[in-house]
Amino acid sequence: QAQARLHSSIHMLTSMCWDKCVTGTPSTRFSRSEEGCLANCVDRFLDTSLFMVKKIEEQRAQHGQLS
Amino acid sequence: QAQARLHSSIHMLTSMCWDKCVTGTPSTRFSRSEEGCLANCVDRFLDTSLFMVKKIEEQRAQHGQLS
Amino acid sequence: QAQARLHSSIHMLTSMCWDKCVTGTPSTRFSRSEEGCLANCVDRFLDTSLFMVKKIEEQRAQHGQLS
Amino acid sequence: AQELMNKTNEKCFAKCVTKPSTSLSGSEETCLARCLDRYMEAFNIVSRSYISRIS
Amino acid sequence: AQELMNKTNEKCFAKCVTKPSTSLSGSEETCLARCLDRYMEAFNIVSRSYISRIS
Amino acid sequence: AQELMNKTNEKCFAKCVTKPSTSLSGSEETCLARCLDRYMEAFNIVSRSYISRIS
Repeated sequence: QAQARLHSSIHMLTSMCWDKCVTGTPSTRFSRSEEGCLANCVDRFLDTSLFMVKKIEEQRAQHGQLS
Repeated sequence: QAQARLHSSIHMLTSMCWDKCVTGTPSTRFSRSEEGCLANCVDRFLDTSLFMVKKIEEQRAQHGQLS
Repeated sequence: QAQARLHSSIHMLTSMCWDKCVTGTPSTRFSRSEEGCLANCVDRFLDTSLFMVKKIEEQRAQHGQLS
Repeated sequence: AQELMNKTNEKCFAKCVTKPSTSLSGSEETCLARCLDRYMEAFNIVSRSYISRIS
Repeated sequence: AQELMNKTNEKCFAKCVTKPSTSLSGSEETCLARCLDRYMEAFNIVSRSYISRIS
Repeated sequence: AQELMNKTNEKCFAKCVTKPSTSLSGSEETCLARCLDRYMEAFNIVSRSYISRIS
């Protein structure tokens, strides 16, 4: 079941990063900018998730102080 | 279960109305036009559903008369 | 269950072919190019699936020869 | 039939109601009525093609 | 709450991180922080409208 | 593997067959063959990044 969740995450990320990074007609190899974008896409998406959690916890802490 | 359906509808509507109404880079507050669009989006979507049902019933009634 | 899979495929194909072929504001009838696009969309999608399978089998056969 | 209605509402709202305001305008309703007919027609074209291909 | 976070991450990453590079830039983080607040606000507006309409 | 093929077909049909006509043209087939290779490559890049990050 953890295996199924892992596969489903990889499919979702491949689909999302493909749409974001591969904008031209497919060629015999990725352009340098497509390759860089793909290589960084997963890490920045995971950074985004962590950043969002941190922001929400900051807001909760602030609200806690005010009450 | 009704609770789950309610939540799923709200998530679907938020996602759809976000894509339709929030077109620029996020700012510290919604622009007046974004806010108006969001406020009306759910009601017009529900109006659309009712309008479609009415049209289908009209067509059925017409076909009934012709046969 | 086969019935459910058939329906789900038809809904997926209708949605995909609609987005690809019907680009303007809906009129009282499809334009000639919209109609041609819709009529061919399902067959070319199924051709695409077959073409992809053939390519993958060719690549497997080549890798088999090399090893 | 429920899934067809859901898809039709979603596609036609996307196409016809681009800036939701305080009520549906006449031109939005005209667009929605035509869109409903065209989506049903597209569904029929796709169904026929798919069934004749896989038979 | 999990689904709301997943949707927020997906929408805000799509809007704010258009060319993923070797780290999140300051302007990407500013965009993400604002996007988080706006998506939550949109969720609240939509929830209120929907619940008042179906009640 | 089935889900990977479904996604590849969907993405490559979207990219390579923009105006479906009475048969796949030579240039559409070239595009599809390259797209298949690139999507598999993207899948491998994403899998490596994701697995190394969560390990």
